[in-house]
Amino acid sequence: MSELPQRQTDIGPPHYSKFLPPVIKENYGKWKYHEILSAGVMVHVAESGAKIWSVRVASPRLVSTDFIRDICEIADKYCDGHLRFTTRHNVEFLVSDESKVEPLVNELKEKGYMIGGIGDRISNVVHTQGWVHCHSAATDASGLVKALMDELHEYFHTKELPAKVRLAVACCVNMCGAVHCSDIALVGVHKTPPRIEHDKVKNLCEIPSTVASCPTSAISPDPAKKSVKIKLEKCMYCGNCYSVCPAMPIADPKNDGVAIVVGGKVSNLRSNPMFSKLAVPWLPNNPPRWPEVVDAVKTILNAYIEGARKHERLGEWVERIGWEKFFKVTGLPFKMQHIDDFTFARETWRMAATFKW
Amino acid sequence: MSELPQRQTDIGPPHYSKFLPPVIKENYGKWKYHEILSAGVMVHVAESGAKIWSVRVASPRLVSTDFIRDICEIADKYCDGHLRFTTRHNVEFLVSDESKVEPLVNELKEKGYMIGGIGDRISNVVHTQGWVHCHSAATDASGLVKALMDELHEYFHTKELPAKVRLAVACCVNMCGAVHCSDIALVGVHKTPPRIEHDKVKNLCEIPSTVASCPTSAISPDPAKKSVKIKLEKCMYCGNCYSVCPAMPIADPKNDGVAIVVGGKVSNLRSNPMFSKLAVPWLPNNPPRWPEVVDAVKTILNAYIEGARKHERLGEWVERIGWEKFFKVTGLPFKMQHIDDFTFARETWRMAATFKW
Amino acid sequence: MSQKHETPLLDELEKGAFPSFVKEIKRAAEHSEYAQDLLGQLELSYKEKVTHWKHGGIVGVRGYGAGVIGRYSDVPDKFPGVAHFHTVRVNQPAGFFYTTDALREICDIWDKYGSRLTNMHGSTGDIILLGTKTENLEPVFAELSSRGWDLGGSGSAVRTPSCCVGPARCEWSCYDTLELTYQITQRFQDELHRPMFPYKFKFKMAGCAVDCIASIARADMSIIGTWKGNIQIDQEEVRNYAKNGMDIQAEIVDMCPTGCMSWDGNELKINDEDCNRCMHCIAKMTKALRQGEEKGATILLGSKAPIVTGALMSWVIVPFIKLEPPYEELFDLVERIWEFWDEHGKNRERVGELIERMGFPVFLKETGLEPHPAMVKEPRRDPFFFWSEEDIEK
Amino acid sequence: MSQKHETPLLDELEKGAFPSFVKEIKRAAEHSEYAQDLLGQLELSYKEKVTHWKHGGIVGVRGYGAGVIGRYSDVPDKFPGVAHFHTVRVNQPAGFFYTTDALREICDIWDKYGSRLTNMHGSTGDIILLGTKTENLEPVFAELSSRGWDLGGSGSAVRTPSCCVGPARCEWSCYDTLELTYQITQRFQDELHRPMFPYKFKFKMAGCAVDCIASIARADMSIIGTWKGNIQIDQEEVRNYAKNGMDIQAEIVDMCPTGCMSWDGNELKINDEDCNRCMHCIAKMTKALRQGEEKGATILLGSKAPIVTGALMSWVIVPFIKLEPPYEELFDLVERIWEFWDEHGKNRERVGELIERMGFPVFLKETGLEPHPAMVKEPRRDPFFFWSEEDIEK
Ligand code: SRM
Ligand code: SRM
Ligand code: SRM
Ligand code: SRM
Ligand code: SF4
Ligand code: SF4
Ligand code: SF4
Ligand code: SF4
Ligand code: SF4
Ligand code: SF4
Ligand code: SF4
Ligand code: SF4
Repeated sequence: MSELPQRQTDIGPPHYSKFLPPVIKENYGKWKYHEILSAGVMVHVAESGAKIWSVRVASPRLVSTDFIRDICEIADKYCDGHLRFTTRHNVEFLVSDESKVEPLVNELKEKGYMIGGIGDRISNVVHTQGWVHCHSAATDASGLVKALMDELHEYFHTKELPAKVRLAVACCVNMCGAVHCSDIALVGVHKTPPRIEHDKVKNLCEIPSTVASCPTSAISPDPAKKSVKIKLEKCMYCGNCYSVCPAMPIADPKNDGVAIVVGGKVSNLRSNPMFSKLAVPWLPNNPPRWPEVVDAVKTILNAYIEGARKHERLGEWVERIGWEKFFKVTGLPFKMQHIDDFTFARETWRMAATFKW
Repeated sequence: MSELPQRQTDIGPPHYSKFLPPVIKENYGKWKYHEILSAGVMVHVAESGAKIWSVRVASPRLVSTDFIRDICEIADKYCDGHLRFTTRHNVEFLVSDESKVEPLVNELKEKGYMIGGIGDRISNVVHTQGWVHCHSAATDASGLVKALMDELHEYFHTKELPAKVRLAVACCVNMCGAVHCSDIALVGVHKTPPRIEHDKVKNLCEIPSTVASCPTSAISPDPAKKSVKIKLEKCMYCGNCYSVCPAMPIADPKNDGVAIVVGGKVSNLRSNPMFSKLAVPWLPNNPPRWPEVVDAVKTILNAYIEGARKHERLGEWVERIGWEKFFKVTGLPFKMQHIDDFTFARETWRMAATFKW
Repeated sequence: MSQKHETPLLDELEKGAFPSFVKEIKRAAEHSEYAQDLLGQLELSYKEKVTHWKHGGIVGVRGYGAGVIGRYSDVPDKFPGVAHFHTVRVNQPAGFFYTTDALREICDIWDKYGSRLTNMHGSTGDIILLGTKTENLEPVFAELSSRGWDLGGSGSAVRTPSCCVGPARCEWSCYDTLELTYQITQRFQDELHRPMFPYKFKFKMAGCAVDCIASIARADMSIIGTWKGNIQIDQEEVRNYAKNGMDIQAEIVDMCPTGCMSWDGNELKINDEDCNRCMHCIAKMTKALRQGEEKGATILLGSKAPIVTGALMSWVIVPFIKLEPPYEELFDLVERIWEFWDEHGKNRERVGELIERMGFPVFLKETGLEPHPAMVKEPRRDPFFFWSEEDIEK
Repeated sequence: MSQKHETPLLDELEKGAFPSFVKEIKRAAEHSEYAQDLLGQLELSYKEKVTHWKHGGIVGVRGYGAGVIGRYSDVPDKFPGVAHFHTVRVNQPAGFFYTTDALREICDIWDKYGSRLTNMHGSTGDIILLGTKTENLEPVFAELSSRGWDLGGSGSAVRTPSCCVGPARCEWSCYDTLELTYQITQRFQDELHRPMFPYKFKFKMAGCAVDCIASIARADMSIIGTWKGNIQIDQEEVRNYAKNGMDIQAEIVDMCPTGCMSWDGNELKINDEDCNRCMHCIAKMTKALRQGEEKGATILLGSKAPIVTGALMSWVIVPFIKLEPPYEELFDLVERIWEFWDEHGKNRERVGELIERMGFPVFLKETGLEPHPAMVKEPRRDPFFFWSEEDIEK
């Protein structure tokens, strides 16, 4: 490794201006409007009249360098070497020359890229590491995304929805991503308490921070064992203790599974940003295709398509019809677990005599 | 006291049927509709066609037996001895004979009773004991009500409002009554911590329950003194410790005062029941007429009258225009105290980028 | 009796249009030492801006722990008439209906033994006889009870149940609020008079969602009438409202919270499946609209004032119950709830606070109630929740 | 290289229309031992329904505490290629714009030292180079940094700031999200690379209230563009939308959350005083409506995922700020906030949680911000609140 170049520190990322296509540099901050030309193509028009076309394709996000080289090749051919990624991990080819748009689209189609994600559709699924890279995962993320999108891809490239539907997957309740504010999201959950490996606790864990990590104060020191103990009936299996203390593994293949939360959003359009709420507390981890989970998502999505008004996000639709109606039209069972017994209990219990039969 | 009659226990109240006018007995549960004939007169019509007129007059609620005898006399004359009180402490004369309604109204007017409170008006003020009878009072209740209603009485007997406006007064944060769900309400508040009378604590107070009474855990035992101590910066002057421990008086004539909370309701019509929210954190106790308080209430009421749509309760109006607008149209200053730093903090901070300038 | 104390500040409150409590105290003071000294002490409070009452000690009538609020002056030397000034809470008749005879009977007793001052009524609903001394408590009680009156609740007991006027004079009452109030009061006489709970427990009965007794805000158990079935529309009467100047689109249709109504200038339509029975349209068009035919009530639990962690409103625990005598299903439920509270409640912990602390699901499980979407405005947000043994694969 | 492990379960996920991550791993596996054994271990996880990764230890590059996520297999004997499998987080360029040259440069380095697998991008925004062994970390860093790339954040540090495409390709950006992201990143290089906070701190920059970077949900500081002044209407274009089939009443006017618009079939009117700048109308009629002219941003603080007491969204702490280089006002504020957090924050306590624990008013006072109604959706309910010495009469 003698031929290593001279390292530098604290230089930060390259300045973005190095990477902008000329038309963007020239019209930076001077865009006037845009038009969505198809599920995967839009054009932005500047005050100067200049235009830039963006052609969006889906990415599995977990990509090989081969994938990157492939798209680079295409971008060289049609975009003078310019492309970007979206905040939801799609690829956007940035075309400055109208005559190259159609050929680009054709080549992309030919090569099997999925063009879409623009407008009132399902775009890419924001997701996390899962069994591919995380110790904390109660489920896999990439696999769930693939299983889901294989069924829903038409909403990416063809069909339209009442509004954008943002999907997300997180493999544990740490919820790296935006599961807590997504239209429909999956989150890996445990159903059983952590197991304490007493012999390891003393080497691997700091007792006070382990005790402090528990949201329900279920953990207390066990001085005799130089370890900790758990009041089992207080544990709601969040796994936060395992995050700080590796000697408290919580993964449990038989009982780990997937919860579905729905109705979140982050945009401020019309309604304020909303948190997602629990629709299905638990479905089994059934890789590779998680059929129960995929079915439940489809049920929810179809009820939304059926019931929502144009421009109405999923959460807005549910707020309008009421959650009691949501359970009715989806047929999802309402369980003890749906009732908050934690932070938001007070705000979520029905303090009114009004509800729908 | 030898001539005392034989006491009885656990007999409960008399059965209400003993007190119902015949027309009510006959049409019990068979009313069809009602009409509001004037600010203080309404008629209920039964399926049978039978009718009962109710004539409502204001009461100070704190009344002498002379007052009761006076109204009894009137009820004997026009109502065959039947009358009732409302849940807001007004008196209702129950007339079965249409021809007696007008004479009754005339006599009431002559004698100076205030007829009204029906329909979209201000009805009586639900209130509490205050300096008349409670050790806990941070202000007086009856006096505040009188000062307020002397200014607002036209809305009781004449003027109409967009909807009912329910006023309430509580003399301390125990809030006997419905201050926490009223359109406009006054509540007596302290601004300084309790003083600990250490010598008395040991005789009068149970240390553990005193410690437990504090919502912010400001109180801890002081074993040396066999008393308690207060972490002053944690005390928010709620007075709950004084409720359980008389040796911790909190009344402070210079700093006790009145807070105004607004926008609550209990009916389910249109919107769900709503809690009142803080409009003015503190105004001075300025008996006998509390001019600052009365002015602030009038300011709020006038802004409501100006801004609300027909049938819109005060809280509904504010929700529609937004609280930032409420402070703008009323000119009331927005202070640190308005920002929740307690139970509902999370729910009340603005987690959105939308608000009005 | 001429007035014993000068009351310049209070005198100001005799002026003005609204009926004056000062005038009432003065009227009582014409015949009562209590009222004389109450005037004096109150004037002092007005001057000094502070209460002159001390914490009440334990006073009451024999065999009861409830019904009397003890009260002592902290300036008894100046105002001996109110050195003791205990309140007697008399259980009102359901619906606050009286005959003049009944009222005079109470006045007679109170003139004899008390201050001649009352609150008609207290916020909970009692007839408040305001101020007497300890030795008069037994006589007052003997006089009252021998004539069929009993005391109401106080302390850590059932508090005097109360209700809206209901079927007695209202077309919207979905059950008999007066009878249920009476029956609850009778059934729980022991719990009402002998405090044995962790804290107070209040019942309030409202005949419909208009809630004219504010039950949802201030009753541990709020029983609110409602219905199943379609709202009955008399189209002719709807048109009459329109003719008489009501803007049905703006005042009714646009204000319906569920948006389930429509009006074409001739016919009003309601999509009853989406109606949440808020009562707005019915209340505004009482001649034209009537509730659905299957009547009953929703039971809600837990409301209270803000001490300690903020006010609570009652929340739905039973979406629909038929309420007809002998009300055994309801009484059973009440007893299961009290058992739960007895077992887990801390001192001075209201049942709503307890459920919040223990968790609503735990409460449901222990009282044998089934979870139902009507119980929540929205499901939980965070994905942390408990499972039972039977949900786990071993 | 031919595939080392059988992967019947994963093979299933090569099928189907959506692009497959399994295919990607397999492509990488053609040249990479890491990817080979990743396939094997992942297949095992799919079979056993459990992760096979252990907690990461402390690994990284010299002088940095951040930028690398350590990761070890718990079955290293079976899958030695992923015995170590550390992630390198490379700070992306603002707005995620690249030239193909730049991307290839990164690929070249990663092919040489790592698994050939990446996430483009991580949820926070980094280029995630997925999996290498400890001894390769320094070489990777040397190669990257010598070519102008640096590592992103991890641990209790500033996390890699990120932003929406903003002025680069969007007509609604109210400030330069890319430049601000770049400047913040540069300004806080030390805080980004050397964890010294109680916990992580994230910045996300959105050009307007549409919030295409989900900043309000997942950034300790969310900076969201907005404006003052009237929405500019091109009535001709409004009519064009109508002509082209848009139901302006239903889709725009009726959906405006503040009800401040009206449309008579010819002219669209906005009562701007009541507009809360939600962006709905502008987003749906981009050719006809443009934002008001005075541009700036709202600063919000505190969002995070649900651990420990439920998710938070960021809330308003500065209603309006002009954002132009050199951004000193903003940087000052950030430093005041960090001081507050440093002083009071517990270990693993996000700034939002700290403010909730200490009280928003305390935070305002200590950071010198003035209370403003825009900070709350509604004022407090309970009447318990603090006063300062200067508010008290002695
Ligand atoms: C490219 C991207 C920004 C970027 O920096 O990468 C982007 C670009 C645009 N967004 Fe976005 N949004 C992008 C992520 C988001 C996000 C963030 C997210 O999903 O995590 C949101 C918030 C979602 C939420 O609320 O949960 C978002 C909510 C919107 C909305 C609001 C939709 C709504 O009704 O709530 C609009 C306006 C609209 O659709 O009318 C919008 C509109 C737009 C416009 C039209 C803005 C413009 O004038 O250029 C852009 C193209 C629209 C499209 O894709 O349909 N964009 N947009 C992101 C594309 C992600 C993707 O690959 O799909
Ligand atoms: C007499 C009384 C019941 C009783 O048992 O004593 C009563 C009687 C009626 N109420 Fe009430 N309400 C009575 C207290 C209440 C309360 C409780 C309270 O104020 O503490 C409420 C809830 C207030 C709240 O939401 O904060 C109440 C909210 C209503 C409403 C709902 C108003 C709204 O728009 O929210 C209606 C319907 C309406 O006005 O259209 C209503 C309607 C009625 C009707 C029309 C019902 C009927 O058909 O008889 C009665 C006469 C109307 C009137 O007074 O305007 N009543 N009404 C109470 C009179 C109190 C008083 O002296 O003023
Ligand atoms: C008399 C009455 C006020 C009135 O003028 O009407 C009243 C008066 C007192 N209430 Fe009350 N409460 C009265 C109705 C209420 C109500 C309203 C209701 O019942 O509908 C509430 C709010 C609802 C609730 O229960 O939460 C109420 C909430 C309180 C509280 C706070 C309880 C809580 O859990 O937050 C206290 C404090 C306590 O219990 O220590 C309290 C305590 C008191 C005490 C006993 C003072 C004390 O701390 O010992 C007061 C005695 C005053 C006196 O000397 O006369 N009072 N109290 C009401 C009872 C009259 C009656 O029996 O009809
Ligand atoms: C790689 C990434 C997921 C992904 O696949 O994209 C990720 C991966 C991890 N996150 Fe995350 N988080 C990632 C974005 C997020 C986000 C989203 C965001 O930043 O926009 C969140 C939610 C927002 C937030 O910050 O609250 C997030 C909330 C968490 C949490 C919960 C923190 C909390 O305060 O609630 C943890 C737990 C922790 O810090 O111990 C966590 C912890 C972790 C750890 C380090 C696991 C751990 O406990 O040590 C994960 C390492 C996985 C691995 O081995 O690769 N990660 N994490 C994301 C970072 C990529 C990048 O740098 O671009
Ligand atoms: S969501 Fe949990 S399991 Fe998934 S990457 Fe984040 S910390 Fe790891
Ligand atoms: S899993 Fe969560 S609730 Fe259970 S002991 Fe660990 S930290 Fe506590
Ligand atoms: S509100 Fe407070 S001061 Fe007034 S009567 Fe109730 S307990 Fe006493
Ligand atoms: S007044 Fe309230 S906050 Fe202050 S010490 Fe007493 S109980 Fe605690
Ligand atoms: S609550 Fe309903 S039933 Fe009772 S009086 Fe009011 S409107 Fe009538
Ligand atoms: S009762 Fe309420 S929800 Fe039902 S139709 Fe009438 S206004 Fe609408
Ligand atoms: S957040 Fe606003 S400025 Fe940024 S890309 Fe989205 S719409 Fe454009
Ligand atoms: S930006 Fe939103 S609030 Fe303002 S006019 Fe448009 S839709 Fe209405």
